[in-house]
Amino acid sequence: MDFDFSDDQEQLRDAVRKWVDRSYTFERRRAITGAGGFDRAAYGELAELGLAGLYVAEDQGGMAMGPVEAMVVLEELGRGIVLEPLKHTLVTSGVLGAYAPEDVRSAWLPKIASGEALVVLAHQERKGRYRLDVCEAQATPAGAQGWKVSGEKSIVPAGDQADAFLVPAKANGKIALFLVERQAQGVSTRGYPTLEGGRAAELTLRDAPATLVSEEGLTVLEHAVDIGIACTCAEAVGAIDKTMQLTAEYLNTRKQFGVTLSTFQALRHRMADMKMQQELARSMSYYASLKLNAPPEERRRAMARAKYQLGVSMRFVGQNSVQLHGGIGVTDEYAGSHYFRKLTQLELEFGDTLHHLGEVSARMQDTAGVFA
Amino acid sequence: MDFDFSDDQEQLRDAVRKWVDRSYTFERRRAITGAGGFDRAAYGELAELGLAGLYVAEDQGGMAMGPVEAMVVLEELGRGIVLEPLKHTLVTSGVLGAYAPEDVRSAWLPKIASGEALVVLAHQERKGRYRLDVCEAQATPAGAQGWKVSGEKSIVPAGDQADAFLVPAKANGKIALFLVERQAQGVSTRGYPTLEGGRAAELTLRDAPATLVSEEGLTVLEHAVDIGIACTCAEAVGAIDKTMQLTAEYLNTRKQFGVTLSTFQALRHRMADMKMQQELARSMSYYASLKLNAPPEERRRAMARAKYQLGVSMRFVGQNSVQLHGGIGVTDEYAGSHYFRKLTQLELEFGDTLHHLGEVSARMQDTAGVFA
Amino acid sequence: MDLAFTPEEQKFREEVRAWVRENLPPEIAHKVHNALHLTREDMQRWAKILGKKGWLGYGWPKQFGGPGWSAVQKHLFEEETALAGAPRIVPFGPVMVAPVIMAFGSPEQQKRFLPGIASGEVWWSQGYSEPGSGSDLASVKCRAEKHGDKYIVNGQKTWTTLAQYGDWIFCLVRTSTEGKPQTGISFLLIDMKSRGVTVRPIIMLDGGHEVNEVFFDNVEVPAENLIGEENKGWTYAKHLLSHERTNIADVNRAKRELERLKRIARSEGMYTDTRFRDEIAKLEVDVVALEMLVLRVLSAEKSGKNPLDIAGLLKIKGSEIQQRYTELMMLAAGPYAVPFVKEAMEAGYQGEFVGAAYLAPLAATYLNMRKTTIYGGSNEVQRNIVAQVVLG
Amino acid sequence: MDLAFTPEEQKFREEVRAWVRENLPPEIAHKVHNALHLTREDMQRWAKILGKKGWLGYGWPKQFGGPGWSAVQKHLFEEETALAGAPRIVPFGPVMVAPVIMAFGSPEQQKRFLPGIASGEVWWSQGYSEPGSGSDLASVKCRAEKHGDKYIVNGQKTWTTLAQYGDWIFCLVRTSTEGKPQTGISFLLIDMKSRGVTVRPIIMLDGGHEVNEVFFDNVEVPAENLIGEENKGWTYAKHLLSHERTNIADVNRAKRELERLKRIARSEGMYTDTRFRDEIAKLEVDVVALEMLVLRVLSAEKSGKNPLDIAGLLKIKGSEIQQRYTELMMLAAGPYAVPFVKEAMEAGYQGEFVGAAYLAPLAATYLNMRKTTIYGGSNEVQRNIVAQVVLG
Repeated sequence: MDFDFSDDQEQLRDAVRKWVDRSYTFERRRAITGAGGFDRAAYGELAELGLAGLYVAEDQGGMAMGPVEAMVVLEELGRGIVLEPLKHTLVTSGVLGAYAPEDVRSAWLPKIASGEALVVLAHQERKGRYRLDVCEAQATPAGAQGWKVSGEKSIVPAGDQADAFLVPAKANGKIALFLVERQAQGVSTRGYPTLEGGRAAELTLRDAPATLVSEEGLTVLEHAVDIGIACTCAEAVGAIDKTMQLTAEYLNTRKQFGVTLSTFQALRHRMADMKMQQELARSMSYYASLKLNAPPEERRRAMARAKYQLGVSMRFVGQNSVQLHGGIGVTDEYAGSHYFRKLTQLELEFGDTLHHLGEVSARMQDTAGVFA
Repeated sequence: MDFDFSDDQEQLRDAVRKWVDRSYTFERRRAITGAGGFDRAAYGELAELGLAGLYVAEDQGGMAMGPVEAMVVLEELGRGIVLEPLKHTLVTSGVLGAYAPEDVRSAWLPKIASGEALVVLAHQERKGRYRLDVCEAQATPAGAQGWKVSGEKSIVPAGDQADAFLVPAKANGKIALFLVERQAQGVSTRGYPTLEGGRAAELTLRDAPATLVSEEGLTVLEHAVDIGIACTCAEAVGAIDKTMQLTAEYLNTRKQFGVTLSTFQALRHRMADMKMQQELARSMSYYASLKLNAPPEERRRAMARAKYQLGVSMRFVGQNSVQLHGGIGVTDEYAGSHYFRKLTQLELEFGDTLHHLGEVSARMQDTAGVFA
Repeated sequence: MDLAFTPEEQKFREEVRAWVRENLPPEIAHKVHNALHLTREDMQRWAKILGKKGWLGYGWPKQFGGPGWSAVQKHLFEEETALAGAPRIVPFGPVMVAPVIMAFGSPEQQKRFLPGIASGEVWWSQGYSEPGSGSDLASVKCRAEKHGDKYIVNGQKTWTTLAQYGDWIFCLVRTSTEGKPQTGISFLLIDMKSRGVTVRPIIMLDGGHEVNEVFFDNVEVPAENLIGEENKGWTYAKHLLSHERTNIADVNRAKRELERLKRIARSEGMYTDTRFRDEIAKLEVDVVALEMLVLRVLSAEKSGKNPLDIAGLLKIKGSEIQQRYTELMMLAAGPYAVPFVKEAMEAGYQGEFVGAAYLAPLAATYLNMRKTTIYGGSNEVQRNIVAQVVLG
Repeated sequence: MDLAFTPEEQKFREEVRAWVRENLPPEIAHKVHNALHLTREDMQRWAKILGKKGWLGYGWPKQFGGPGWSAVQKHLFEEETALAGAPRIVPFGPVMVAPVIMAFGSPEQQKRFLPGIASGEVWWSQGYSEPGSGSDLASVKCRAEKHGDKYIVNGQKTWTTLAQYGDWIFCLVRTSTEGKPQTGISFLLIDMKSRGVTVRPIIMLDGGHEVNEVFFDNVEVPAENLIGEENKGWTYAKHLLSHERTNIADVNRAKRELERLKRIARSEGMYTDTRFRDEIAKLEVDVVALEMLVLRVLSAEKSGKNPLDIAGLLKIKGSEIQQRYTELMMLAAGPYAVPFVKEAMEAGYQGEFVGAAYLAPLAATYLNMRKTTIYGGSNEVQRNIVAQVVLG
């Protein structure tokens, strides 16, 4: 039982933070949003730091790191509200490394680690909401080793910029997971901006050539989503930290009725309640990352608990930060409002708060606690 | 659309308030609790004021008043946290007057109006929780007009003191409503104190002779419970009003760190939030009473909305009042703690807050509003 | 005590309803029912339709050309227009500055300004807030110096809603720095086409342009545009703030939006989800309770008995409900609240939607509504006021 | 970073668990698991069993006869005893006054008082609060005047928990009225059998007798019972308040009670009710999050890196959770929370129950737990402290 970061982890954090502070300024971010919400150059810089290969084995060009390192990185990216979807790279590289056949791994993981290829998960369908077992896309065998996939996938992160997709589709009535390249025949995308200022796309597959990643599609998909949840929790912690910092600075600076806002007890108590949420959020983000390698049942239960708490915390801190800022808090000009948008979107990713409440409820056991 | 009370209603309020202030002192109440939680003399005084006959027709010795008058009376009894179950008299006299055959009405309503007979609803069974359609008690015909009822009814208000019970029981597989006298053969009760300091009892019927009140037992029972809900809302408003008054006085008197508590902004804002609940509660109590004569579907929907709001408000005001009082708030000595107990019990009567949330949810329509 | 409206009130409601059915352009109602962006033309078109009928100044007394309605009639008018999908009346002219002109303006000012407000021809803006003032209005710094028969105005206003369309602006300006801050404030009407007036947009967190900064650089304003006496502006402003209080709850819009929420939830398969449906059920109770609160205020105004001093509660609860229904709409969309396509939030968008057309504006509306607990006296300020009533 | 305890810590846990299984009287565990009333004998019996093992002062260093456990070991001990259904250790002796005696008492005082505390023979009470002091401890009025080798104590303490059983009481007394209120306070140990000490019960809102008023009427206290220096008592009291902070969250009890809540809900048919079950699910997340918070504090203490200044958060969240599980238990009982039969809340009650035995104490426990957000520094005071950390 130990929550200290190792020196290596602290160095990793410093490296990412430095990149954010120096290279991912608010102005650059604004320009990226204005240009569509995704910047390949910025993504390339993250890859240069080695981050795209964080979950990739060393012999495939990666850093072979674990969930705690991923958490450290995502906290910093959250603190800088970085738009480029590194967390989706961790999701896809994580499950490719764990479940894909050797030839798929060696074909894709080095390119992912180097940043040459961006591979994202494309699992959401219009009728699925947050359920992972809803899948209308169909896969049929084509030739010796190949498959063809048809279907529609929705809200795919950076979907019109990515190089390939991990796509669940039904093969013989059971969900399997496939890799589909964006440039392949029968693949079309329609990109658009997102709530946080980033980018997503609708993806249409018409007999698109596909490579089988795993026949146990649901198992892999659940694992993928759980990696996504742990990453999202960490990202949220970073965004919450910065939000708290901005809000405290504002209250200690801004004057009303001749005194700083931070002298009003009602506002001080609100900040205390926000601090509570900040610390609960951080605690449950640790919990999520430290449970990511647990057996599936335990892992899923932990992720539901964590995402529920983070959802509550994000909304509370985000909304109250805007409120405590008053008018300035609701302007585009002010950085804080972009943190609020980020937090709003993070709550909606990989299952929102009510969804995960349902998961926690469904997965309750007689006992409870960190170790139960 | 008019929420003013008539002069007659104001006079009624004054009369009840005077009785509470002069005759139902905190000391007398404490003595009644100590002696078991019910005082026939006190109940008799309420009857002398005409209140037991509030819903009884004039030709049967009553005042033939309506739900608004009942609300006025219950607000005042709530303000005085009166233990004697006048509201249950309104429940039973209300449905007897509306549904019972003429001979039952003329046999019982005059006695109810005069206070000679206390008749209470005994509908709750161990497995029923707040559901009205759960009924294991059985009725069988006995002789020309009579019936016999067997079963167990639970948490009957002043059950070992009442003179008769209105009892739902299944006759030919359908719930009917019967009147059973406490002194009849086969009737036994086991009394005990309640959370608020009043009295209730378990009721056992073994082939007890019974008079049929209505074959449409569920319809009548629903109406009875709705009268009970409207009364409970009004009672809660009275108790909330007094709680607010006590709390405001305390904050304006008690000093900490050299100043009165009412100078602390965080506590002031809490009081503002409590005031919100107070006014929402009063509004929805009005709504309940004014909808009590609406058609059943509309009436049930309104009662669910009202009891849900009152449940939220009671709990919020009660808990925060205790909190704002600090140590003194959790002592038996202090009157406020008995208001808290009263509010806690009222939330549990005729369906608690989650139960009524379920009712509101089940009864939602496309439109909504006071008139929808 | 009676919940029902009187037969006369019911008849009045029917008349309003029939008129609105005839006169509200369906394309405008469509936008309102779907939270699509309203253009200046939409707003002014509806204002002029109302103006022609004499209902734009629906709260005005008869002597100034208003309908002279009772509080209940005003409420019924608000309810019928809101439920039908009419845009909210832009309040700065008919609801805000007009009552001040009626109460404190000269006969000449009344004759000059009121007709343009009543007809919807002239667009007014409100110049109250300044950078650094926020909830503390008395700290107004924008100054007006008298030079002969003119005031020279210098300074800045901010959060000026829809000032990009404004013809005129009413301003609190500082005419004296002596005494308490409140005593040196005057109430001045300024033609926004005057030289030296600059309007700069403030983009909101939803990307919309709704508010502005307004700069005054040696703007010449004829002295005849001063309302009432110099340095008495604070009194007039307070009169304005105390005017038209029940509609701050905006309960009728809440009823309309609750219906929309149910439609969205049903379409997204969430209306039968116990958890989500419970959240709607809670909101439904909130809306009914707020409506009862509003009706109680109306009743008290009608009878003059037992006045209810609860404007603060109406503001707090009304704004919380506004935020909650927009939040629940967004949550009903779930993952489909993530796409954020500005063009798809405009009526007449011809492109493809993500998921469904009605989903397009939900997140933006949620973001936009965060303002409601901040403006018009933040909810924290309102709690101060409520506590003052309870505790002294 | 690692969530798991080390093998050594695990082994330690197993040892404690085995010992508790052997030594905790099942009839006492039964009462704890069912929230039945614990008698003085129950509490003292368990204290003496712990005392014999040397674990009553489980937080004590070895030099004073304690086990010298690490923060993690203390936590594991608390967890194992709580989950097994052991009563909470009455803290006034071993957890509160003992550390003060160790830190500031003379060797003679240590020799005289610590053994009786360690063994559980001597029952201590805490004399801090006074009528009118509440959260403002520095306003202590109870005065001690030095006359030769004695102090003469006059005044009153209140909210004195379980003082009806007390052998000794440690008091903050005023020995000087000069300077700041804090500077004239001394820390005095008083034999409760002294002449002039009167204990008067305060009955709580649940009808229970848990706290008392303690009156001092010319009580003679030997000067050797003064801890440390005269007028320095405030320093010692603050030391005490800062001691033993993680267990203020009482997360291990919360885990046990969450299990009980689930059993009650299941028995009452509410565990499959979506609405009610959701409330349990929310509480489950709260408990896990609180446990993580506690573990983070322990980790920080263990490594000495990145200390976490969040005692206020632990108190606030811990007490809110306590209140919530007792509330949910009561709500699980629903109508069966209304019967309020004091005798049925005692172990060994032979009469009939209403509904079921486990329902009998639920309402009383709910009422009783309202105290947790008030005592030990009210949650409002805690929020002041937390805000100070965040905002300065």
